[in-house]
Amino acid sequence: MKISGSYNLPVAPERAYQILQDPAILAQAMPGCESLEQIGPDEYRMKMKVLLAALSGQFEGKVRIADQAPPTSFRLIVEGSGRIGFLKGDGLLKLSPPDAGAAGLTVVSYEGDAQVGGTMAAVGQRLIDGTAKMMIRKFFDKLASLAG
Amino acid sequence: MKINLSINGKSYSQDVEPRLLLIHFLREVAGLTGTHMGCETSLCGACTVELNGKAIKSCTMFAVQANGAEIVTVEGLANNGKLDPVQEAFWNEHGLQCGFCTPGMIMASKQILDRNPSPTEEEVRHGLEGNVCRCTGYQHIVNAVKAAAAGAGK
Amino acid sequence: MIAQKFEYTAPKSLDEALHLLASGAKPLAGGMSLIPMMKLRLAAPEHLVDLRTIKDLNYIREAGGQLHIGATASHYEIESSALLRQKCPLLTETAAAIGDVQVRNMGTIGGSVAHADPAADYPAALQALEAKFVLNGAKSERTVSAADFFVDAFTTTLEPGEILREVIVPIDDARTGTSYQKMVQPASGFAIVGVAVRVRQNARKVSFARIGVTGLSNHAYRATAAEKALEGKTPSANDIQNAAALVAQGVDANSDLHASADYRKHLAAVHAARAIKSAISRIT
Amino acid sequence: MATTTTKTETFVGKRIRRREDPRLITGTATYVEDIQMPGMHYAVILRSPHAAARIRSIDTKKAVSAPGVVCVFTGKDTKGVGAVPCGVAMPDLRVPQHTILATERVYFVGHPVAVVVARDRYLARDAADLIEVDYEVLPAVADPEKALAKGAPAVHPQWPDNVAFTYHQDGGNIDKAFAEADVVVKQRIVSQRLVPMAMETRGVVAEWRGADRQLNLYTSTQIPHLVRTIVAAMLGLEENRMRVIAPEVGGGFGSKLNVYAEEALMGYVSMKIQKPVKWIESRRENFTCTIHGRGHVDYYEVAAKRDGTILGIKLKLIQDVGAYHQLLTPLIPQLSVLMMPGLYNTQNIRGDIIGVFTNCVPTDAYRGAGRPEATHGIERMVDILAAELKMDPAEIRLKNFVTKDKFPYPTATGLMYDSGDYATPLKKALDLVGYVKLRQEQADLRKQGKYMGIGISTYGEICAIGPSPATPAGGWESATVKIEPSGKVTILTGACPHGQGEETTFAQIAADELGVGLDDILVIRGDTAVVQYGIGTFGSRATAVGGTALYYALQDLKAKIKKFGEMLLESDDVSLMIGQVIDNKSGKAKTFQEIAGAAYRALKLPPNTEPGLLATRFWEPPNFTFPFGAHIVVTDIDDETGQIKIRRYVAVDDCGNILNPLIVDGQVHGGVAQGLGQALWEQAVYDDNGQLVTGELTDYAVPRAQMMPWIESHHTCTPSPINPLGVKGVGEAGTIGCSPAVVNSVVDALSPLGVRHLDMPLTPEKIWKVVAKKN
Repeated sequence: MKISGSYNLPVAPERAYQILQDPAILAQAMPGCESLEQIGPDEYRMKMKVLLAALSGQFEGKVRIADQAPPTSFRLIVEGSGRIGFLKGDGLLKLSPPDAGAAGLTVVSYEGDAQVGGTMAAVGQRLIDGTAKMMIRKFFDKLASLAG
Repeated sequence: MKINLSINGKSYSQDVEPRLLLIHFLREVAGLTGTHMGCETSLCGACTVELNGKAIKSCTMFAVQANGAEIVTVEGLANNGKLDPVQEAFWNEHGLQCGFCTPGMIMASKQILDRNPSPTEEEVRHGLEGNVCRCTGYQHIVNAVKAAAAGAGK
Repeated sequence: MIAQKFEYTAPKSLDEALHLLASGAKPLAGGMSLIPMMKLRLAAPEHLVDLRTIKDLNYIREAGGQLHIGATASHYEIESSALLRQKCPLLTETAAAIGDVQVRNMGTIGGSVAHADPAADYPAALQALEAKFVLNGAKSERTVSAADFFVDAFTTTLEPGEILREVIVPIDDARTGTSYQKMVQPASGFAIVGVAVRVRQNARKVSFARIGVTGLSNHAYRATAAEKALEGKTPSANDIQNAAALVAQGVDANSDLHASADYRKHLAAVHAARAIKSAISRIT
Repeated sequence: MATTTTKTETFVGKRIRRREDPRLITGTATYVEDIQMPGMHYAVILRSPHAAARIRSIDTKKAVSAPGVVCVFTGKDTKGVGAVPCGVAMPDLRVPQHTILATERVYFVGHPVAVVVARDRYLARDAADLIEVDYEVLPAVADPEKALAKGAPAVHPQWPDNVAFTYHQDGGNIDKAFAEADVVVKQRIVSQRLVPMAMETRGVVAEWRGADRQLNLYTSTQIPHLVRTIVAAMLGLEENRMRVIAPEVGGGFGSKLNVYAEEALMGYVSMKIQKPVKWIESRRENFTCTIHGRGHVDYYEVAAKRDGTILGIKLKLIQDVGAYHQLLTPLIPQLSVLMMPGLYNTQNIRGDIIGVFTNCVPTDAYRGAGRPEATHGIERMVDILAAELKMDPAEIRLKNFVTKDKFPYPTATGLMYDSGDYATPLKKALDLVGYVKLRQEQADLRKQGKYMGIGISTYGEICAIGPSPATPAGGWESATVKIEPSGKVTILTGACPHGQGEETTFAQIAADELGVGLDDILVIRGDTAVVQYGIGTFGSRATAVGGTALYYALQDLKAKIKKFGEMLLESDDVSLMIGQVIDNKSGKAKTFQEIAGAAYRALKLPPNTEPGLLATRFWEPPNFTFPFGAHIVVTDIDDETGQIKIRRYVAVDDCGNILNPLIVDGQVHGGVAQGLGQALWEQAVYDDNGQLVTGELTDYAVPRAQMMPWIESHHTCTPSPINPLGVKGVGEAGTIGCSPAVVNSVVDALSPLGVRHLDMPLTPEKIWKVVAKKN
């Protein structure tokens, strides 16, 4: 599944780039993230609890940051698996000042692929797209609130 | 948890795990294997039984939720060897082939006729929305429900 | 096929239920969404509190010029309610479009609304009806409008420990016409899109229009631009078409195997037009 | 006098309600899941969530010590069990080792990895969650054309090109035909993967009786005897120590014409734990682990003269095999090639098949098995040709049909069509639907910008499968008829019908032959310990082959009855009628009961005659049968939503003689429903990573009552000369005839927009996109 979109963060690109790679902030912003622990350069072990309506599942996985080009772009790779299935996201995040050039604002645009497997994929087709969008939205909303 | 319920007029009192599905209670505790499990997403209707007069899917209900209820399964329809008119009509009209969906189909058909004694073809089809049959293409089932309705009107 | 273990309580009263919910138990109503998820082990609540055993949650009655529907009123009870058929036919029409007979016999309005499935049928009608929901916690009671209640996919303003106790809908006068039009996803029976319309005419002029849309995006919403485009007009076929075209405007539409975002938006407009025409034709 | 019912009426050809129904409508039939035994254990199978992965390790410790668990087995434990076999022999067929549990790698989502056995199935399910499998996920490929591309992931590392087999067949002179053609039309046609979705999922109960060295295996199968032969071999058990019982079977449609890993696995488990064990497939497993059908990408080319005469047909067929060969996987597309010419008189064909491995569940026989794909292909191509030549689709068919004076007709693919009269059902269908008027109406509607279509499909099929040289494991069928000492008649059929109604039709045949009542007859099937070896029910064969075996067994038995009659009546001129043997001279009679009594008491025997009244025949059919027919579908299209409404469905099927019209109609309706399912709704969709995203009824749409049109079912009758009953078979006709009629109708409706072809399923969105492009 292709995922793309963009979000405005109320900070300058340099700051945005920094917080998008700050494990302490990411841990707070990622929906359901219970822990994020560094295991190597740009690599983190993650524990996540997804709660969505009645659906609940524990996921364990990795977050990896690659292809860094501060402060304009980097690649984010997230992998997790649990009893109810697994998910994998691989996307490029691009940071740029808004067209109008307003200071203290960054447009984060993202484009990538998401894979979902296991029971979630087999029975949740009509929900995956909307859910992914919601999780991303929640992530950026939280990030925005933490950025200030 | 202890539950009491009546199935086909017979009382059962049993200690059950809350997660025991009603269909498993019917099949394994009460030994009534006519009700079938055809899916796990509440979409096939093979497990349809009547609970307090309403057709429900017994695979989407825990036995504990049926505490105190009166249940009728396909085994409870025939009376002293005399078939229910819906059963008779399914037989006469060839409303079944492999038979696996049939108990659920018959229970859903009874619900249609309980609420609407002379349904149109469209109403019958609408009333069977919750039940999948992979053998008959439904046409003979529709004929059966209509025949049962016509028979009851006589 | 088999759920994980859980504890089950059949409370006698709402207070008892709310007390258990406050300590972390989850509510179980008809179970039409929850139980399949539990069987597939996508959901594993530790403690379920059965709301259906509470007698005074199941009612449909008229009071204070409004209609009050208890949380555990089943879709079938709503579909077949003479009171609702007469005073809120949009709700009976919508209830009749849900799932199948067995699901309607067992599923409840409170369960469906609180679950907030983005493709559920009721939310479209409840948005169009500007319904109010009474939410109860162990120590609280508040009333929230449908417009505020639905937040996101499966996300509402319900706080942990709170339940939706009652749905309140208005009684419309005879100059109001309503309609619910739905494109069904053939596998699951859910709406690909569903549009509920409620219009009032005064001397052939639309004095009031409310349009609720489900299935299109992350939650049901009111298409206010389309409503405004109708109001004040004696709508021609063209006006209806133009208004309907606004229902999906600016919406971040969902996309799945059964319908792409573009097709969904198109269907929303088509069904909006059909629902508007049908609603107007039903004004007596 | 006689207690045996005597009668004067006959039964064959009548609408007789089924004798199997009382148990089914009262909920007292016994399916596999209904079997209970003392000491029963329950198995839950842990399956791979990945389409391709290496198994680094499996940790079963927690599961083994979970409450109620007796044992857990993995691929390491079951290494001694033989592989799940492919029943088809072909040159250069690549057969991967198909172990019953995965060992080093998993190849598709749902691949069995471990089995948990517990005293309670809830506890077994709980313990399955405790098994920890460490997978190294590998790239997967789920699309057969992508799998053929350079650089695609190799499903099986030893075969990097993913080619499972190739097959080539030439008939006549195809190059000459294309060189001489005035017109050549080409089209890529997809016949998508489908889930058979029998209402009863698969299930197995295995009961090992160690002291007897006896394994009883209850399994929901169409082929109990073949299961016995193969599973016994897999388990290293003597075949006569194994008994396979197919109790009530809740639908198969080809999906239970197979031998599955779980059948051997449950045998293995029961032998290990020395207790009975039950495994019931969940619907989710049924979608991911039971065979799928179809899975074709076909590239067609048809050469023709300007007057519409078809000169030759070329087909390049890409068959999505899946990760393994199941029992008949490579055979199915060969049936498509055999059927390439359809009903048309062309002697030039070329068929090429490439079977391709993908990281998906294997494909195999699903209702029609190769023949719906072929019919869909040729019937679409004929319409495309008609459009190209601006001919009427009915006219072009009538022009190209093999005419009825040409039978038996040898086809370019090496078949010998037994009998046929192809124009008659088409003309009848055209009359019934009111074709001329409909075309006028269509012209009027087009002026109003409305889309209405009329679609014709004239199909033929290969049925009564089949002569043994053409059928893996044999294509004959067996029957035994016994008259019990009391005069009652017992039939044992090797065909193992399961819902098709042969408990009734076979009784009809026997009742008429013997002159007894239906209630005097019992038909037994599905138990290898009771019934002589048989092949099974599939390929529209149960009545045409199994019924014929019964017919000949009845002739043998009648001869023996007469001998006893002659002896008892002391006459050399007797006839057999209404359940008695009558002396034609004196008019004296002996009832079957009296004759049976004498035959079993054996105080005196006719010359050269053994005691008892029993006859068994194994009948080898000399040829297939070739049913045919015409389906016409009228559709109206909602140009706003793209929804298709079927206004009329007219089916005129010719399946030879009809033994029971009620049952034949039921077969047609059910077949049409599955054809419509493919045409309009059903598709098994794997994503790029090999996840089955239509993995449940939530996303895989099967036809429901309110989705089905009224089917106007009619017949013509051209008896088959292949068997004395004159029957051809009808189980698959509806499915084979349906899908091209629907697609032809919709393409016809949209033809003013320049539409020439649409692939199935014809979802509203697909139609809307076509219509929206024009607007």
